[in-house]
Formats: sequence, C-alpha cells, structure tokens
Amino acid sequence: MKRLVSLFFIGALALLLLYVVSRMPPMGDPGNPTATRVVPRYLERAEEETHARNVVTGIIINYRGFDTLGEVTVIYCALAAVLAVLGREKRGRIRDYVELSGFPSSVIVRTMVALVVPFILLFSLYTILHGEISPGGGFQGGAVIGASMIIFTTIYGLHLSSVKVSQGLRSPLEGSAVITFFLVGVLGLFGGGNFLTYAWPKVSQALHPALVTWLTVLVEVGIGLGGAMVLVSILFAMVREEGADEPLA
Amino acid sequence: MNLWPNLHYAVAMVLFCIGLYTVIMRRNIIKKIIGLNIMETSVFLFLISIGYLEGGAAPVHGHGVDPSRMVNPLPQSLILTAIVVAVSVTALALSLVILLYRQFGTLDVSRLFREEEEAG
Amino acid sequence: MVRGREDSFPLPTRRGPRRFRRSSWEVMMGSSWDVTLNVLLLALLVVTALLAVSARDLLAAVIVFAVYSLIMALTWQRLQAPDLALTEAAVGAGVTTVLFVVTIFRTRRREEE
Amino acid sequence: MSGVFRHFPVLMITLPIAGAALMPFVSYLRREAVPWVSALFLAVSGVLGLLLVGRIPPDGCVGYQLGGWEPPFGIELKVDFAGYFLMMVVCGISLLALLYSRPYIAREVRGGRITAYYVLFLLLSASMMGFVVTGDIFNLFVFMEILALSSYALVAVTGNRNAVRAAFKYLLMGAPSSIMVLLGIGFLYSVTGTLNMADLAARVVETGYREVLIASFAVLVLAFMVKAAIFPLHLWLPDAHSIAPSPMSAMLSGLVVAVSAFAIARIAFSVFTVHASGLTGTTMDALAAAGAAAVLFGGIMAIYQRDFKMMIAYSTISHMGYVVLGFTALNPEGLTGAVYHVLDHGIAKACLFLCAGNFIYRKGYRRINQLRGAWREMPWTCFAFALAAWSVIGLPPSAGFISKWYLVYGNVKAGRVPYAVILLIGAILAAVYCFRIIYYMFFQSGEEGAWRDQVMDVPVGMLAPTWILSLATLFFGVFSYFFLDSLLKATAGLLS
Repeated sequence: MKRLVSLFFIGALALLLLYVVSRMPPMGDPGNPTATRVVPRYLERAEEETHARNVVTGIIINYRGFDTLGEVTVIYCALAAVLAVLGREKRGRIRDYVELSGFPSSVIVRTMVALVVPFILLFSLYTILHGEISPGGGFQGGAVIGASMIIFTTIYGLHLSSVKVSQGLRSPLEGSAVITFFLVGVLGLFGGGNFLTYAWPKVSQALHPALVTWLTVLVEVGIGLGGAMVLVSILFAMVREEGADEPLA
Repeated sequence: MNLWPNLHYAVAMVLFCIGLYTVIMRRNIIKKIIGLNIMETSVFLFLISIGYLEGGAAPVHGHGVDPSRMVNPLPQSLILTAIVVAVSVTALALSLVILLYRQFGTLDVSRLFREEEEAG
Repeated sequence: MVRGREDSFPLPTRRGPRRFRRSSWEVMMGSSWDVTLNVLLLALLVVTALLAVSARDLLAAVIVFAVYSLIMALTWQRLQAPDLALTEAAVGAGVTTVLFVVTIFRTRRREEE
Repeated sequence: MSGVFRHFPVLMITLPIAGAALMPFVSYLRREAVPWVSALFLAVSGVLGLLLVGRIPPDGCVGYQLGGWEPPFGIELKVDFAGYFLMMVVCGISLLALLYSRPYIAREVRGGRITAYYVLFLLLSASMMGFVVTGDIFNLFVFMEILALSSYALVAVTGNRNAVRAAFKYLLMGAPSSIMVLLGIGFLYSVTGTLNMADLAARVVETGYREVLIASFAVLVLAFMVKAAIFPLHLWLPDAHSIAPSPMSAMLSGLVVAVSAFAIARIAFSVFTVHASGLTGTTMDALAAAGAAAVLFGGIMAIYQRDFKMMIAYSTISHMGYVVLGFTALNPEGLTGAVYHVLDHGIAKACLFLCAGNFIYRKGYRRINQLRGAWREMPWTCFAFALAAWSVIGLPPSAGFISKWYLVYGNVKAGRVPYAVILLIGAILAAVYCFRIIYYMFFQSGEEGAWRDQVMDVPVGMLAPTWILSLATLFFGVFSYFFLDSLLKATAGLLS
C-alpha cells in the first residue's frame, strides 16, 4: 500500500518533470538563452584572458576559481568527515591487519597491474600538467592517480600499498589543494588585485601570460596531488581492519 | 508534449525519478546510496545536455574550431565541481554504512529504525 | 590561426531557430546514425539504472552501476564534454565503485529479506 | 568601501578554510594547541568583520569580484547589510561554541578524532559565512555542500550508535535535497543563461518559459525546506539535533537550519525578486502554510518531550516556522523580523543547547524530570537557561520580543491576521514548554541525592560562553534600535 502511494507520487513527479522539460528551449539550439548569454565571452576571450586553451580549465581555475576553492574544500571536508567517522588507519601497525583484497588474485592479474599502474600514473601526470591545453586538469588527473592506487590496493592488499604511499607522505599533502589555492588567492591581493586574481595589476602586462600560466599550473598540481591523496586516504580509512579503534559507546 | 527534441532532458528526469524511488523505497541502505548516485549523475546529464550545441565541438581551442561552434563550457565546469561533491558525499555515506553495520549488524532500514522504537 | 566568426565553416548557425524546427531527426543530431547511437545510449542508461536498482545481489548492483557510469561517460563524450567523460570514468566507474565494493566486503553481500 | 577593507569579507570566509587545512600540522606539532589555533582563526575572522562596522551601507550592497572578473562572468560576493549581519552572527556564535567545545568534546570524542572535529567545525562556520553573502547561485550550492557534509559528520563524530544512525538519517534526507538544489539551478540556468544572482534577477522577468521558472523555484524551495527542516520535511531534525554533541547541537540548531531558511529568502528576493511574484506566488503561499503548520506542530511536540535536548530540537522546528512566516509576508517589517529572528533564535537556541550540555557534562542527565531542583547545584547554568528561555518565548526586553513583534506586525500589515494569531499561539506554546522547565529547576526539589546542596557548576571555560550568549539575548533586545533601522532599510531595498 505504502509502496503504491509512493509509486503514484513519484510517477506524478516524473510526469510533471517531463512536462516542464518539454517546455524547455530545444536542446542544442544556438539561439538558446544559455548559448547567447555570458558564454560567448568565455569562448571568444578565454584563451587570451586565462591563457588556457581548454576553456573548461580556464573557467574552473580562473573565472570561477572560487567554486573550485569550494570544491577542494569539499573533498578535504569529506576526508575529515570520513576520518571523524571511521578513524585513520594506524601507522606502524599496518602489518597486523588482515589483507583485505578478499579475492585471491592470480599471477597474471598481479603482473598486469604491476605493469599497468606506472603507465596510469604517467598518464595522470600528463592529464594534470596538460590540462590547460587538452581535456584534463588537476582533479581529473588526481582522480586517475587515486583510481590507480585503488587498483593496486585491491590486488596487492593494503599492506604493500600503505608502504608505497605511506601515511607520512599522504597526511601533509592532503590539504595541499586548499593551501595552494588560498596562497594563490592571497598572492592576488598582494599583487594589487582581488582575491584569486592571477594577472596581478602590479606586474607589468608583458609578464602576465607567463604569470597566469605558472599560477594555473601551480594550482592544478596542488589540486591533483591533494585530490589523489585524499581519495587514497579515504580508501585506506575504509578498508582498514575494524576493532583496532572502537569508538566510545 | 513533444519530448523528442529534449530526449536527453527527459531521460535525465526519468533517471532522477528512478534514483529518488530507490532512495525512498528500497530498504537496503547500500541500494539507497546507489540510488543517490543515480540521481546525481542524472542531474549532471541534464546540465551537460543544457550546454550542448548542435554539431558543436569540445570547448578546446587550438584545433581550428570556431568559438561560436563550441559547446557551452560553463555547465561542464560546474559539473566537474559537482562530481567531486558527489564522490565526497558517497564516501561519507559509505563510511556511515560501515559503522552502522558494525553497530547494528544490519543494512535494512526497517530493522535499524525498529530497534530505535524499542530503545524508546 | 584565424578564429573569426565567418571563416571556413558553412554553418555557423548563429541565427538558428529556423533550421531547427525542420524535422525530428535533425532536431536531435545531424545524421540518423548519430541519432540511433544517442537513443541507444540513453536507452542503455535507463536499462542499467533499472538493473542496478533492482538486483538483489548488492555486488551485482554495484557492478551494473559501474557499467551505468561508463555509459554515462560515453554519453558525455558524445555531448562534447571530454573533461567530464574522463572524470566520470575515473571517479564514477573507478573510485565510487571501489568504495562500494569495499563497503560490501565490510558488510554483507545480499539484501536482507 | 575602499582600500584594504574591501577584501575583508572574502578573507573572513577563506581564513577558517585555510586554518582547517593547516590543522593537521598543528595537531602534529602539538595536539593540545588545536582548539586554541582554531579559535584564533575564527577570532581573526571576527575581528576582520568588526572592522567592517559602519562600512556596509544599509541601503545597497558591496560587491566583491573574485579574481577581478566582472559579475556575470566571475563569481561575486554581495555583502548587503542583512548578509553582513548574519555573517557576524555566524562568526560570533561559532567562536563561542568552539571555545565551549574544548572541555566538553574531550569527553565524548576519542583522541585522534578531535582534530577532525575542529577541522569540520572550522569548515562548517566558514561555509555558513560564505553561504549568506555569496552572490552566485552555484557558489551557494558549493557552500551548501560543505555545510551539509560537515554537519553530517559532526552529528556522527561521537561514534555512538544512535548518533551514527541520526547522521545517516540526516544524510538520507539532506543529500537528495542537495541534488534537487542542483536540479533547480539547472532549470534556472537553462532559461536564463547566467548564474549571477543580480543578473538572474534581471533575466527572470524578461525571459519567457514560465513553466520552467515555476518548476525551478518550487524545486529550490522544496530542497531548502528539507535543509531548514520546515514542517513536513523536518523528520531528520529531532534525532540529529538532540544526539549530536551539545556545542554541535548549538551550531546546527542555532545556525545551520536558520541559514538554510535564509537561503529561501535569498532565492525568493535576490534571484526571483518581487517582480516575478507571478511565478513565485503559489509556492510562497504553500511555504507560508507549511511554516504556520511548523509553528504549531513544533510547539505541541516540544511540550510532549521527556528529553530536554529533544524538546529544544522541536522548539527549533517551531521557530523555523516563524522565520518562514516572516519573509513570506513580503514586506520589510516581516523580513526584518525574520532576519532578526535568525539572530535571536541562533543566540537563544545555542545558549539553551550549551546549558543542556552543561547538565550532561556535570551530571549526565538528559530527562526533563531530572532537572527538578537543579538550581541548588548549578545556579549559573539555570539562570542562563532561564534568560535564554525568556527570549525563546519572546517576552520583553529580550531580543525574541523584538523579532516576534516585527513578525506579527509584518503579518498583520500584509493582511494575514490568521498567521499573526498562529505566531502568538506559538509564543504561548513556547511559554508552556519553557516555563515547565524553569518551574522544575527553581521551584521543585528533586529526588533525594539527585542534586547536591552546594554550588558545583561547570568550569568557567564552559560557563563563560553560555553566559555571554544569554546576556547577548538581553543586549540585542535592549539595543535593538542600533540594528533595526539599517535592517529595515536593507530589507526594503531587497523588496523594491
């Protein structure tokens, strides 16, 4: 009965939403409000203003950099939240933990992973550094690093991967995205502009392209490193053996 | 009600409702979180479709594409942020699931909350 | 490199609507092949979403969800969003799925009755 | 606003965020320093805010272009007087709750997680400050998500099983509502092509697509109703707010829901504006009805509670109804009442929860019955509780009286007499549930051995924030004329 009622309500909601959608401007139409407002400026001038050929990167890092500051804060917040809920895996005691890979992996899989992971890492590095020219960027690359570490962990187990990416390496780097962003923002103030200004008014015009490019790369690397480390730390906190740190009842 | 030109939007709405149904009706909490993710991706699909331009190219300069023939980059950058948000929420939700299972031994919402009534 | 508005492309389509109300096929996409592919992807999305939601084996549901994410990434690639397709493939199909799988290993695999 | 001062709002928001990112290093160097350094970051934010006093024009607002990009292209902070006022409220209450946490939280949260607690606390306060002043609707979403994530985690931070369950319930209602916010933003963007609130306000009236705009407003309001726990969507609130550690309850109940309710007003007046009342009218009427129901429901449920934190939580539901009834009156008086109510509700609720925390800290009591005769052992806490309860009821000369006066006045002026009557009934209900506790505390003697005869209140580190808050309810009541003129001007500007 309850099921029927909710089905009815959700069906009604679906019909309503479909009706609204049918009244929206047709998709892909160049005359749409979305295509004529705000965006032409991004498309036409992003390259000269943000010195990034990939307009998406230009918007993320530069035009809407404050959102991205929020974004890296969100993922840092997620890490703090997961650690507040589950606690971090214990340093030094990692040997005691049961291997959690669960499924026995064959030699073929292990060899393949060992072979592939370095290339994935290389690719992610390319994604981070090349983000202003081709599709990709800080977080995308960071996510790829995180994913490759996760593959490694599922096959080789927590112990080995926590030796490769130790806690001592991760914990200082987790906040790097937020700190880099904040520092670049404050540097904008000292450069005479507003928070998160990349083309500092106090610096001569001629230097702006180099300045903006380098700051962009700096931020991208910060986001990539921070994102990757946060993802790995979240994973480790979730796979760690339970019972080691029971929460207070 | 002609949905054909806006088929992507319509599918996004259908997926949204599937996700919402899962979140509300399925009793298993991992299922609920899968539903949450389906809702999230459906809204992302919706926003990206809004930014689509017929016959447009990816918004990357340097390949000789005219800027007026590029798709809208703004929704794409918004969704990139939103994806990060989505994975953060999922990570937190799953950690809570692990802790809940450790403490209650069940993934079933009705059992979780039945016990609550007993506890008073 | 010239990036003027009137160069090289026969269809700048700045003034669009007339071109648009022509036929349903063209409203969606250029050619019928593209349309078929798009509709196929969208249909697959709905199917995989329903499967992921209805499977009683949680691990199966999660794997189907990973497939859903991959199809989503393909759809976004077709909507000319390569950045997002890359991210979704890494985050949606990669990280999120692994987090789900880890959770299932830490809890239980089947739904309770 | 010129010179270096114009950067202060953004620094107020980002300094605590940077502080949160630095906290692991502080913890590594010296774990005991973490609470103090966190407090320092919030205090610096507060000082920056105080330096802005008198620099924000009451009628109008100060825009700040992040990255120097002009508004529709970049993100803009729009610091109007109401937003600045709320930012200071958030900063002040957070600082007090943070100081209160230091002795309190060590009991409930285990060692390694204390750093995470403070990190989340800083992010929560920073996100609320950003939330109230941002001028970009997607930026609003981002701050809302930081806010939401940190509050889910902070409810669960004790690891207590009921707490984890309450947090999960909160997440299960909060996360879909966040997605709905994004959906609403999508609808809005698809027909206007912009995300800047001022630009949206201009575009909403001139673009067509009536259905899409109505849907967008309805979806956004519905989503924020969940966040603000307006009556039919309040289900997560009582558990989450009563089970969270007390300083966190103070933040959640005093600020988080109130800020979310303010977001509805922001969307209704800064994005859709009164010129688009044809689009927003029906939704606003439904919202007002929900608010009226919330006032009654929350008040009645609060009377029936046996756990006093639960009672305060239900009282919050009732008070969110007040805020909603205030701004749906669509006149400056009502809106001023709503903003001022966010202030005095925040202070009074935070104070009540801190008092509840004092009882839990000293005696471990959670039941209202156990408070009989509390006066003998914990007089200071009891007095603070009584002062805050005075404001919750809305008796003069407390701040609660001022805001309720404006709320009732605004509703009468808008010709909504039934709603004004409901507001008064809500005050009577509040009197019933507050006076019961005050009566128990001061005029009854409890069971043998429940309370000692000599005074043994909580340490000064906890008592001071409690008392500052309870005196603040009086201060903002007596000196309300400092703020009301500017607020009336600011809200009239929003509504013209």
